[in-house]
Amino acid sequence: MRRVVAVSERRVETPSTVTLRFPYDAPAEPGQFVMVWFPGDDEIPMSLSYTDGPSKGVTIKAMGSTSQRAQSAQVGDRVGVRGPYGNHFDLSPARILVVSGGSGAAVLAPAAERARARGSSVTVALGATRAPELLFRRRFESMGARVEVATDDGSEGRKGFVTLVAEQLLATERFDVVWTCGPEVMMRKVVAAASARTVPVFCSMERHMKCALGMCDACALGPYHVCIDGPVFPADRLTATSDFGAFHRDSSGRRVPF
Amino acid sequence: MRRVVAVSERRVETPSTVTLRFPYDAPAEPGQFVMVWFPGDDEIPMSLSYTDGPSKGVTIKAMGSTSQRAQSAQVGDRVGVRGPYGNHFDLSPARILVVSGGSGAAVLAPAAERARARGSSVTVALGATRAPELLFRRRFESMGARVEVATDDGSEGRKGFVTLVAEQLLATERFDVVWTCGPEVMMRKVVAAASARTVPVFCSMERHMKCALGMCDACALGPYHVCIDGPVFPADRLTATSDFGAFHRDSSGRRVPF
Amino acid sequence: MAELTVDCAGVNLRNPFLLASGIWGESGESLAGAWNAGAGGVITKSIGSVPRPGYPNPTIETYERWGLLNAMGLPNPGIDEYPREIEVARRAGATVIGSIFGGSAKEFAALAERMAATGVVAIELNLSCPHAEGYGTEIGGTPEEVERVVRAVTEVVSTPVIAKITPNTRDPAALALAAERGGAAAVSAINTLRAIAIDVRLRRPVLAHGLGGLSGPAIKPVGLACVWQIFEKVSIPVVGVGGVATPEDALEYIMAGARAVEVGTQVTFDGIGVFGRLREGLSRLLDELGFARVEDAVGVAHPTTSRGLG
Amino acid sequence: MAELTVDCAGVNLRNPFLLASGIWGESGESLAGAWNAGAGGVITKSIGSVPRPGYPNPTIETYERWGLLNAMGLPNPGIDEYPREIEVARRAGATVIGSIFGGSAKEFAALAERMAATGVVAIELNLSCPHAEGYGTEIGGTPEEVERVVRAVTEVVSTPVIAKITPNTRDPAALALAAERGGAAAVSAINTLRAIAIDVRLRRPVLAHGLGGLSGPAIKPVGLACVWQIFEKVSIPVVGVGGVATPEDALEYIMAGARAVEVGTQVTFDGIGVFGRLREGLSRLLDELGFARVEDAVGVAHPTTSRGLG
Ligand SMILES: Cc1cc2nc3c(=O)[nH]c(=O)nc-3n(C[C@H](O)[C@H](O)[C@H](O)COP(=O)(O)OP(=O)(O)OC[C@H]3O[C@@H](n4cnc5c(N)ncnc54)[C@H](O)[C@@H]3O)c2cc1C
Ligand SMILES: Cc1cc2nc3c(=O)[nH]c(=O)nc-3n(C[C@H](O)[C@H](O)[C@H](O)COP(=O)(O)OP(=O)(O)OC[C@H]3O[C@@H](n4cnc5c(N)ncnc54)[C@H](O)[C@@H]3O)c2cc1C
Ligand SMILES: Cc1cc2nc3c(=O)[nH]c(=O)nc-3n(C[C@H](O)[C@H](O)[C@H](O)COP(=O)(O)O)c2cc1C
Ligand SMILES: Cc1cc2nc3c(=O)[nH]c(=O)nc-3n(C[C@H](O)[C@H](O)[C@H](O)COP(=O)(O)O)c2cc1C
Ligand code: FES
Ligand code: FES
Repeated sequence: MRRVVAVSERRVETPSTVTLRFPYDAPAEPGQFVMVWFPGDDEIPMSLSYTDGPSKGVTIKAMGSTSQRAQSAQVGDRVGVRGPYGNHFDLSPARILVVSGGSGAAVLAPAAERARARGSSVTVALGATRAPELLFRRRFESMGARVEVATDDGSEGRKGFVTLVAEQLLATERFDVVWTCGPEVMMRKVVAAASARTVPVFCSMERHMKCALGMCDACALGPYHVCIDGPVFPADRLTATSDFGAFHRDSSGRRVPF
Repeated sequence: MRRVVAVSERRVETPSTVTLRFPYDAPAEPGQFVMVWFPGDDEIPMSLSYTDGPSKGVTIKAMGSTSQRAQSAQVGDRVGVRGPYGNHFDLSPARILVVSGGSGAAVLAPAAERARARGSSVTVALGATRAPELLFRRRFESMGARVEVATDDGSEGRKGFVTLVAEQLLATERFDVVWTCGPEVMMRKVVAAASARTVPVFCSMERHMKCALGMCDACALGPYHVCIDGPVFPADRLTATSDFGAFHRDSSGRRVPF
Repeated sequence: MAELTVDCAGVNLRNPFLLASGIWGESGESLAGAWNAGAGGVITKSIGSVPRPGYPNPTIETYERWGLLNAMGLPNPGIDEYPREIEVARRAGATVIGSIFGGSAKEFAALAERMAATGVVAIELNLSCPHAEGYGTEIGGTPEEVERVVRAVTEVVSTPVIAKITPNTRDPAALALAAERGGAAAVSAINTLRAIAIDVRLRRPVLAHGLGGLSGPAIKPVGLACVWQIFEKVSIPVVGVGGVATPEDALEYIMAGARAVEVGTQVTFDGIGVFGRLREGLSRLLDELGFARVEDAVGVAHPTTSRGLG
Repeated sequence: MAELTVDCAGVNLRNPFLLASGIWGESGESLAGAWNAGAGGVITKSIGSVPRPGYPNPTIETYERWGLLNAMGLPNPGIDEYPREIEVARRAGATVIGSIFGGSAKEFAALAERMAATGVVAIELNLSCPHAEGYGTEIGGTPEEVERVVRAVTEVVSTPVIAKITPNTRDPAALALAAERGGAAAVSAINTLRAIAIDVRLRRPVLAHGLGGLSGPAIKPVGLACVWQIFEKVSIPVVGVGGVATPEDALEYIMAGARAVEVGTQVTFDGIGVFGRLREGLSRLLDELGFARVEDAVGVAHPTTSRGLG
C-alpha cells in the first residue's frame, strides 16, 4: 500500500522548515497526514501541507535525525509514501480563526486555503520564535486571509506567544470556529480562551505513530487513537482526557509528561 | 468458493438416473458443470441438467460408489456445490441435431431447451440401452423438439446404437450443427458421419476431474484441460489429438485405453 | 440465543473473542476500549522487564485486506510502569490477560510474578514472536525450551498460564504438549508467520527490521491446522489465533478445537467494532446451526472426537 | 531489453519462470503447453515408484484470489509410465526438470536414476509436501534427513539436484545448508504451508484428507523470508517458490536471493498466459530499474551482499 515516489520539488520555507513536493494522486483533505519513509531512515508522520491535485507536499521541521536528514532530500530522491490517513477539518464555518504555532501552519494553510475558496473569512494568528520562522505567511496573505503576527523575540508583530494574539481576537471579534495546531501547551491556552467564549475549537494533534492504522496503540491519547480518530479533535474530547497538554507516550508506550 | 446447499427436490428419471435440484443462484449456461460434494463421499463433476433460475439441478447416473450413494440423497440433505465451470454450447445455429447416448441427455436437454426458446429447430436422436432408460424423452418432446429413438435391445424405436439414427438423419436432412454427448466411441462415430457432410460437431467431454480450475492436470485431454477448455469441444480439435475415443487418464494420471 | 460464555483455562469469558496481544494493548484506555466494544477479554501487549522502544519505522506493510506484515520489535513500557495500564482496564471492568516476553526462563518467571500481582486473570507467554532477536521463537522454538519456560513460570505463579505457540515449526503439537507438561493451563496458537517484503524500487526490505511476521486472513488456514493438530494431542484448552475476520472463521477455529479465539489484524481492517459484529454474528450462526452453546461446538470437526471437551 | 536468461544450478534457462511441480505437470502435453506459453522451464508433477491415485475429492479449496488449499495426495502415473510424458514435452523443445518423491533415501535414489535416464536437465526432490503420510516433510523435515536423502541421490546421478525445502520448520536455512552439504546443486523454497479448512455447516474439514497445503499470494511473504534466510547461509543457487503472481513478486524473490522462480497457483487464477505476461513484465521492470540482466538483481536487497552471485 506504500508507493515509492520521487521528490519533484524542494523549497526552503523558513530557516527550520523545508517543503518537499511529490507526485501522489490519492484524494486528500486538509488535516490528513501521510507516513513518509526516507529509505535508510525512519518513516514518520507528516501532515499534507499541499492536499490538492496530483502533486502533494509535506513541510518538514527539523526535529531529530530523520527530519533533519529529510530536509536535505533532493529532487529525484525516492521516498515511500502511504496514506492519506486520519480525519480532516470541517470547512463549512463562515468565520474561522486559525491559530498557528511554529510548524502548525503546515496543516492549517491548506485547510484555510480551501475554506477561503468556499468563501469563508479566515483570520490567522501566526506565531513563531522569530520573524524568519513565520511559516506560510505569504501563502495565508495571498489566499485573502487576514494575518496577525506574534514572535517570541518581538522581531515582528506582537512580542510574546501567539496565544496573546488569539485571546485578543477572540475578545474583540466573533468567530464560528477556531482551528489550531502547535505545541500542546499553546493549544490548551487557545482552547481555554475560546471555550470561555463558547467558540468551538479543533486541534490538530500529534502523537508517536507507527502503524497509522489504528492497531499498534502507539498513538493512544486517552481513549482515542490519533491516527484514526484524529489527528483533528474537537477540544471538548481532548479536555475530557487526562492527557491533553499533560502526557504523551514515547516509542515504548510509556506515558511521559510534556 | 464452495456453497453448502440443501437438496430441494429428488426425482427418479429412469431406473438408473436421478435428478437432484437445489438452490444455487449463480448464472449458468447449458454445457457447464458443477463439482458436487456429497459429504463423507467424493466430490464429482456433474453437468447442470437445469441451468435456468435460482434452482439448479444435476441428473446422476449410477456409476460407482459415490454416484450410487448420491442417488439416494434425500430432500434436505446438504451437499457442497462449486461452479459452474467450463464453457458451454453456442445456441445460435438454426437447425440443430442432438445426439444423446445414455445420460448424455443430462447436459443436452437444457441446451436444446434454450435453443428452442430462441426459435431454433431441434431434432434429437435419443439412445439408451432399453426403453425405460430413455432420459428426458418427455422433456425433449414438450420443448417442441422432434425425437427419434434408438434402444440397444429394440424395446423402443430403432434397435441398435443411436449412431445409426444420427447417420440416417444426417444423410436425409440438413443441419447447421450437431451436439453430442455419450460414450466416446459413440461420439467418434457421430463426428465421422457429420464431418463427412461438413456439419460441425460439438462434443461434451468427460475426463477425471479434481480441481476443475485448470491446475491439477487430472482432466488433460491432449493439449487441453476439459475443465477450462471444455467440456464442450468442436470435433476438429478432438480428432487432432491422439486421445479422442482412444485414451483417457485415470486418477493417477495414467493414460489408459477405453 | 446461543450461550456465548466459555470457560477457558479456568477463566470465565463472557464471549470467546479475545483481543490479541499487540493490538490496542499498550495503554489501559485502549484495553478498556476493546472491552467496551464487546471483546470477551483483552490481552495486553507483551510486556518485558524494561521499557523497549521497538524497531524504527517502517514497522508494517499491508496486503489488501488479506494480510499484514509487522515487525514492531516488542515495544512496551516495561513491567514497572505497566500496572497503571492494567489498573485502568480493570477499572473499566475488563477481563484482562497479561502477556509477557522474556529472554530466559528466569526472566519469564520474574515477569510472571510481577504480572500476576496486577490481578490479571491469566498470563500469556509470548514464546512465538518470529522476529525479535533473543526472544519469542528464539527461546520457544523447541519443545524443551517451551517446557522449561512454562515450568519456570507455573512454579512461581498460581494464575493460569497460556503458552502462545509458534507456527514456525515442524510440529506445533509437540510444542503444545511440552507446554502442557510444563503446567500450562492452555495453549494459544498461532503467532505470526516469519515473513518479509522487499521494495523492488528501493532494493531493500520494506520493514526497518527486515524480517517480520505475517498475520490476517492469509494465515487462518495455517492457524487452523495448528489448532487442529494440537487439539488431537493435548487435553488442556486451546485458544485459536490467526486471521479471525468473520463469525465463520471463529466457528472454524472452535470446531477445530479452540475454546476461544483471539482477534488481532481484523481490528485494523474493520475497526474495533469488529468485536460487536463477531459476537452477534457467532450467536446467530450457532442458532442457525443448532448449537445451544459455544462449548458444544468445540472440536466437533474431528472425525472422532478423541478427547473430552473439558 | 534486459537479459532474461539465467544460469541456475548449471542449467541454462531462457527466462527465470519455471512451472512449479504439481501444476499442469502430469501429462507431457500439458508440460509442452506451459513451455509454449513461455515458461523458462517446466517441472513435472512429483513422480513416485508406483502409480498413485491421490486422495479422493474434495482436494482443493480457494480463498478469493489470494490463496489456495490443496491435498491432492501426490497422484502420479509412476516412474514406469512417466518417461512417455517427458518425451512428449522434450519433443516440444521444453527444458524439463523432473520432480520425484520417495519414502526413503533409497527410494529417492532409485527414482532419481530412472528420472535421470529420461534426459531431464535437473531433478527436484520433493522433501516438503506437508500432507502425505510417509513422504515430503515427514522425511525432509530435519537437516539430517535432508542431507541423507540428497547425498543418496547425488551419489547415483550426475544430473543437477534441486532440493525443495519445506517452510514448516523453525529454520529453513538449516535445511538448505543440509542440502548443500549433501551435494545439491540448488535449493528451491517453498512448498505449501500446512493448513486446513473446516466447513462449519457440514462440521468437517473441507478436504477429504483433512490437512492440506496453502499456496498462492498469501504465502509469498513467507516464501520470501525463507529465500532471504537461505541466501544468507548457502552458496548454491536458490529457486524461489510461493505466491509469484506479478513481475514485481518475481523481482522481490530475485532481490531476496533467488536466481529463478517457480509459478504454480497463479496459473489457476490467471491461466497459462501468466507465463508470457510475467516474462514481458519482468523485462520491462528490469529496464525501468536499470538492470541489464536478471542476474544483476540477484540478492541486491541484502544489506551487504555477503556472498558472491555465482
Ligand atoms: C499526525 C502528525 C502530523 C505531523 N505533521 C508534521 C508536519 O507537517 N511537519 C513536521 O515537521 N512534523 C510533523 N509531525 C511531527 C513529525 O512526525 C516529527 O517531528 C518527526 O517524526 C520527528 O522525527 P525525527 O526522527 O526527526 O525525530 P526524533 O529524533 O526521532 O524525535 C524527535 C521528536 O519527534 C517525535 N517523533 C519521532 N518519531 C515520531 C513518529 N513516528 N511519530 C510521531 N512523532 C515522532 C517525538 O516526539 C520525538 O520527541 C507530525 C506528527 C504527527 C503525529
Ligand atoms: C464435465 C463432466 C460432466 C459430467 N456430467 C455428468 C452428469 O451430468 N451425469 C452423470 O451421471 N455423470 C456425469 N459425469 C460423470 C461423473 O462425474 C462420474 O460418473 C462420477 O464421477 C462417478 O463417480 P463414482 O464415485 O460413482 O464412480 P467411481 O466408482 O469412482 O468410478 C466410476 C467411473 O467414474 C469416473 N469418475 C470417477 N470420479 C470421477 C471424477 N472425479 N471426475 C470424472 N470422472 C470420474 C471414472 O471414469 C470411473 O471409471 C460428468 C463428468 C464430467 C467430467
Ligand atoms: C502489530 C502486531 C503486533 C503484535 N504484537 C504481539 C505481541 O506483542 N505479543 C504477541 O504474543 N503477539 C503479538 N502479535 C501477534 C498477534 O497477537 C496474533 O498472534 C497474530 O497477529 C495473528 O492473529 P491475527 O491474524 O488476528 O492478527 C502482534 C501482531 C501484530 C499484527
Ligand atoms: C495443486 C497443487 C499440487 C502440487 N503438487 C506438488 C508436487 O507434486 N510436488 C511438489 O514438490 N510441490 C507441489 N505443489 C507445490 C507447488 O509446487 C509450490 O511449491 C507451491 O504451490 C507454492 O507455489 P505457488 O504459490 O506458486 O503455487 C503443489 C501445489 C499445488 C497448488
Ligand atoms: S499509529 Fe498505530 S494505532 Fe495509531
Ligand atoms: S480438473 Fe484439474 S486441471 Fe482440470
